[in-house]
Amino acid sequence: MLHYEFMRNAFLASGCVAILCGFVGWFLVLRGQSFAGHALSHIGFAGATGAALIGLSPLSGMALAAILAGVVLGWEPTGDLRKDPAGAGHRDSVIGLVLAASLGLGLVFLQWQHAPVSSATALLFGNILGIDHATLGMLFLLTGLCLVGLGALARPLLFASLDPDLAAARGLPLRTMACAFMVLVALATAVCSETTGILLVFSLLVGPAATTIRLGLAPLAGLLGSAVLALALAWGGLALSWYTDAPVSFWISAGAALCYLAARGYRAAPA
Amino acid sequence: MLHYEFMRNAFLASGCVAILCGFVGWFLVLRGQSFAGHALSHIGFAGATGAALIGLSPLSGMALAAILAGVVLGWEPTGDLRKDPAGAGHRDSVIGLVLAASLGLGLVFLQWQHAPVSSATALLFGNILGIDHATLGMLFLLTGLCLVGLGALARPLLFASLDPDLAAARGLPLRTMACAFMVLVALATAVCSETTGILLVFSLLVGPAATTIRLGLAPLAGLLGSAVLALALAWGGLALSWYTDAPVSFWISAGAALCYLAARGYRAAPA
Amino acid sequence: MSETAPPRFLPGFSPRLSPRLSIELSPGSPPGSSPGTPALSFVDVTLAQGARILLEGACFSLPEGSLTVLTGANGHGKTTLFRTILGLHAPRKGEVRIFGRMPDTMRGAIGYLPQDRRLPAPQMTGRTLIASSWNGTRPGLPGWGRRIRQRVDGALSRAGALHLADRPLGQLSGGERQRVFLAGALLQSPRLLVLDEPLSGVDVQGQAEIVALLHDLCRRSGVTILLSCHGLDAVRGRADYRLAIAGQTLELSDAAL
Amino acid sequence: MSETAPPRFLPGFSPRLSPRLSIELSPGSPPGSSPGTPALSFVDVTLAQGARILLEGACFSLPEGSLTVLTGANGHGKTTLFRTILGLHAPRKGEVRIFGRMPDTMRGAIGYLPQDRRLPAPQMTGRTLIASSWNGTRPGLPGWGRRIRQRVDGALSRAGALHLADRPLGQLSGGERQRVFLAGALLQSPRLLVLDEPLSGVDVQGQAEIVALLHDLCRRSGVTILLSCHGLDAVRGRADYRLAIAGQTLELSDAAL
Amino acid sequence: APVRVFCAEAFWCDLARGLGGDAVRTESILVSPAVDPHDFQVTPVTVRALASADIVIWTGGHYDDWIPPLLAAQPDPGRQDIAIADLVPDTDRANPHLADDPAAARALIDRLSASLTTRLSRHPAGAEDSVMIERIAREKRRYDRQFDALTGRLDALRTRYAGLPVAVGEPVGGPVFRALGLRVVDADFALATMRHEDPSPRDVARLEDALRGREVRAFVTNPAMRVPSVIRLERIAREAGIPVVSLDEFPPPGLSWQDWMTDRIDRLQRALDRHE
Ligand SMILES: Nc1ncnc2c1ncn2[C@@H]1O[C@H](COP(=O)(O)OP(=O)(O)OP(=O)(O)O)[C@@H](O)[C@H]1O
Ligand SMILES: Nc1ncnc2c1ncn2[C@@H]1O[C@H](COP(=O)(O)OP(=O)(O)OP(=O)(O)O)[C@@H](O)[C@H]1O
Ligand SMILES: [Mg+2]
Ligand SMILES: [Mg+2]
Ligand SMILES: [Zn+2]
Repeated sequence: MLHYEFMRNAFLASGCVAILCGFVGWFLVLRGQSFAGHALSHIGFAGATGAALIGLSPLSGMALAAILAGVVLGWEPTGDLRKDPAGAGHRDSVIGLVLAASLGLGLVFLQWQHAPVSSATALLFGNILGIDHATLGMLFLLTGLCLVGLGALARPLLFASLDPDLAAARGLPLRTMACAFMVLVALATAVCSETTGILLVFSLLVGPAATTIRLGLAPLAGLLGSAVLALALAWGGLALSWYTDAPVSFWISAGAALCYLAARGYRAAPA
Repeated sequence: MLHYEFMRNAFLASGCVAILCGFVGWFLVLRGQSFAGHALSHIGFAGATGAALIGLSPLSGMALAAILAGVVLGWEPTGDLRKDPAGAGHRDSVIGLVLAASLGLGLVFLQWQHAPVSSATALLFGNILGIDHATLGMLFLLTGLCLVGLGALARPLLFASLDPDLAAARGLPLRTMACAFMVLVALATAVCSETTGILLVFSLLVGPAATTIRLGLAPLAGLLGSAVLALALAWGGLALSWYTDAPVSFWISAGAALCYLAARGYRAAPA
Repeated sequence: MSETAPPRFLPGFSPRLSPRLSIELSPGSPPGSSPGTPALSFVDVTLAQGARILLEGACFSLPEGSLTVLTGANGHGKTTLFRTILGLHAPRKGEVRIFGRMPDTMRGAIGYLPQDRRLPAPQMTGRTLIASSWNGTRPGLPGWGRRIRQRVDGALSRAGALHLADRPLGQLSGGERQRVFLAGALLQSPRLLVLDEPLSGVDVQGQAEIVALLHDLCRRSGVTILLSCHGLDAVRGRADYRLAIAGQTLELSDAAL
Repeated sequence: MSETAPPRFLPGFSPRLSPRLSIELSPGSPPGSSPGTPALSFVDVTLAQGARILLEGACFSLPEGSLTVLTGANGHGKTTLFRTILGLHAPRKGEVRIFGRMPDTMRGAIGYLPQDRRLPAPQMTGRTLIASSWNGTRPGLPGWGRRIRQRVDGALSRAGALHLADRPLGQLSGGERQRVFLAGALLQSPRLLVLDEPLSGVDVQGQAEIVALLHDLCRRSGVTILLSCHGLDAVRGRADYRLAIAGQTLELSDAAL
Repeated sequence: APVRVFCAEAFWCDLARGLGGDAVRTESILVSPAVDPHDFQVTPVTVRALASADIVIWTGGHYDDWIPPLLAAQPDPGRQDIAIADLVPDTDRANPHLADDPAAARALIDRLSASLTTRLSRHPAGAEDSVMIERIAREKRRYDRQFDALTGRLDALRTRYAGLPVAVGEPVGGPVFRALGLRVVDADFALATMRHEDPSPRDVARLEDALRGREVRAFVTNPAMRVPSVIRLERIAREAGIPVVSLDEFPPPGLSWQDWMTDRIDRLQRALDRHE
């Protein structure tokens, strides 16, 4: 299996993506922002088509659009329930609107472009078996950057996520934190889904994290567990795909759902 | 513009869809379940491809898958925080996992297909300009059914959404309510997106509802306002699309986002 | 419904014995009470959370139209007991009866104030919240119209929350919100009121007002009231009985004791 | 930091005058106090919510190491005042000083217990919640290791919440949760403790314990404490001052009055 | 050992097999025109086959965008990568359908025969190899004759059909239309269908007018694209008495490219002639 370079590259790339997704996803699930994670990858589509229109590379367009959207998504809820009770439940619908608007925009870009890209679906399913050395190098670099960013953000982000009211009282700027995190997620999804597809990234973001959080692990254990589980899922999925010839993303998404189910059953049993 | 039958049909169909989406969406946004709404339309994709595989019509496959997913999505949060604190924040990630798993499944189905599948993917994008009389009739019928269902569900659903703990104490089965509502949303999205496309349905579900809820309207005013706004958006979008040649769904999604922004600005101004 | 019923309070009611030692009270006729069934009775009820037993073999019954205070230290099971009355928590053993019937069938007749509740829509007004609970378990369209408005306004003004009713719930202070919620518990003229710490967060004068209101409801409308609170100062002179949870046992005594 | 500072309480401190009539107290030297700056001072502060004025031209200052109770009816602005101290609510007029400095710069030195707080992750344990706030505003990885664990355990056992610390927050009863939160407020040895209704929902014995703990903190570690509560019974004999909000004015008086 | 040829679409390999016979061993991914090549999912088996191929053929021009990354992931200096779109530089960039372009097929045969010949003669060529080389030359000539015949027929038809308006539901058949000089009246509508997008309403209206007013001579559809708006227009076309021609994306399994092309042109011709 590892005899082929494309498989070696796929293992490296998916491992890299898995570790990043495991860490980022833990915070994403903790904060209840899976929808934002999903939306950001759609939003990247508008960016990619828009970039093609003005002659930029799709990756940079994707990253730009995602960062912009990250700021918007992080911005909306003030975080202070008392100042803005109406804004409280609106995170969810704002994501929906940004998602809809950017999909709409992507459609117009596509129409103006007169290029026969059906990138909407191409992006969705990605191409993890088609990763070359250059892409791999860039993936390592960008993943490293994202991990460093997350490392710097981790402590205040954890505080803001577990106890937002106290964090605000201690002077932590909740909105800035939310935006910074969303931008990080946006970058991570843009980078990862360009190489491995949205479906795979999304499964790795949500599945392992939801599993460890459902198990009730403490933050550090949860973070590590989530990264390890993501890695196991990614590599397991690749190996299974090799032997069964079903798409990698199928195995990974199925595995993610099964892990969560198992954790749920385990938790429900003693209670 | 109304000289053409397809435009007349488009106006009728989109009006019908808009009113249903306006009502259903109000509850969806109130309950913070936009993600579920978005996910259900993706999930329909798995159903449609699966149905094609076993020789069913895509619409019935879509509806079946969506109903199944609706039950799953309604099931997970017990609704009783005290019994299951771990389940509280998990609605979001469960939706993510169901979404990922069903996309993965759809992918395999797609791969196994040896029959035309474009009809399945076409469902995702809809075809509001290709509606004939028979489709229109079925749309009216199914919309009517959904509206009747919503009418029966409305009062307990409102109670369960605004005050879940008290509703549970009064004996309202929260889980059953959640499942019933999700199934309703699933049916509505399946029916509507078959005719008008996911993007359009999603914009009409979230945009008008988020606007009226942000404006702080009371339930009845909000429900009516949301339906009226949805109708205005749908028809306005169609008309604009006629004169500008940009896709209908672009105008509707852009309009939805603008409405929300306007409501936000209006609300922020006096405070 | 019971608003026009005659008051059923009997002043000479004697303190109950500690349930574990007590003569079993047959649920239809507590000694000294009117021949009606007790509003609430526990027969040999054991409550537990996970592996931990909170209450063992508890027996008591409350006559209709009485005002009872439930006391007990933090974590000793007051809220769990309330949730058991409402059928939200299954007792490990024993039976709970409300007006002689299963709790499930009587939920419509109970007004409940939970200790904490989620507010998924803090942008809605108190009036909206309360109105949404009107007949909230029956299928159909949300109610509107003058009749419901009158009932809602009536409950709000009784609870002293009328001036707060049109502001978003998220903007109210803790004590203000408590009053709005109390109005919600009063809305459908319940025969049994189950209030979990209704006085917490309420100012001193408000506490007195609320206790006076509850006392009035008992005496004039024959509503049976069970409320929990810390310390008896606020209810002194107004409550008929005191139910005390201590070390897995439940003790019913005259409140004056 | 201030744990080793000498106690600054001066027993003979005389009651303050009503602020509107008072001689303006220069923020650096309240009469009769030690020459240090006051822990907290309001200079001509006007607080409002929307169009409504809650407090007008309030002036007072609290000496370091004192224990003050803030009282006032529901909705009169206690929580708003606390939020102003923490810089979460901007005063319409006037200035707030904490140890002579702007509130923004002193936030790290304040321990705060909000009246209600959201719990986005009720499945996490109290220990996790509290540990996450350790140096929570500084960038970096979440802290772990023995030192932090010791500090967290210390705060938990002081607040009497050690036995609750390893259970999911969502499973705790109201009073149990309040104790865990109190431990969180004590964690980083604050010089100023601002507690919004710390006693609400806590049982009678617990209230006494908490007040005793706070009193001890004042006397032994020189921490300045401002807490709000309804009724003075629980704090009688332990508080130095009473700040009463009534009708848009703030009155500082000796607690014994 | 035979040269391993890998094709993204099966019909290219049909051509290669016809040319190379036993000298090539082919493997292809998309066999049925019913699968939408625009959104195809790659699996390891596919890539394994591709990784061990000597020659890789794909349509290119964004028709099968999933191929180039796979090639990049498994670099192999000995492998020859052939994107058909690059062989026929004057293709319509917006329309990637090249299956029915005789020029494309001819260019492929040219390129393939050259590289097969060099490959076979590279090692110390045995008798067997020279037989094969000869066979390749023979087959190439046969192909060239067929291409000539086809182009000749198209040129002949061109004089009759040039400038005639046709409408298409999805952009299939572009090269044939160009060869015949047919005028496609609704290029934007067709592209929108291909991308699964909403067409613009006025495009639909114009197309509907054209069909109802019998301004076009035929309505061409793709059986893999049965979307409601196309189905509706197809009905309108039928009602108006306009012939509807269903043209596949590429040849179904079992049908040779040449036969498929002939059938295509036959049916198109029948349709266009019906209204004379
Ligand atoms: N879901 C649960 N799982 C396990 N233990 C629980 C759960 N819910 C509550 N408990 C525990 O059961 C005990 C009783 O809780 P309960 O809320 O009934 O106490 P309470 O008397 O109402 O306390 P308070 O005065 O603080 O409101 C507490 O120790 C609490 O931690
Ligand atoms: N965001 C807001 N917009 C408008 N009014 C508000 C807002 N937040 C609070 N208020 C109002 O300001 C007043 C003061 O509220 P605050 O919470 O400070 O009172 P409190 O003294 O703490 O009351 P309690 O004893 O009930 O806690 C209340 O009447 C409240 O309704
Ligand atoms: Mg309790
Ligand atoms: Mg307050
Ligand atoms: Zn999506």
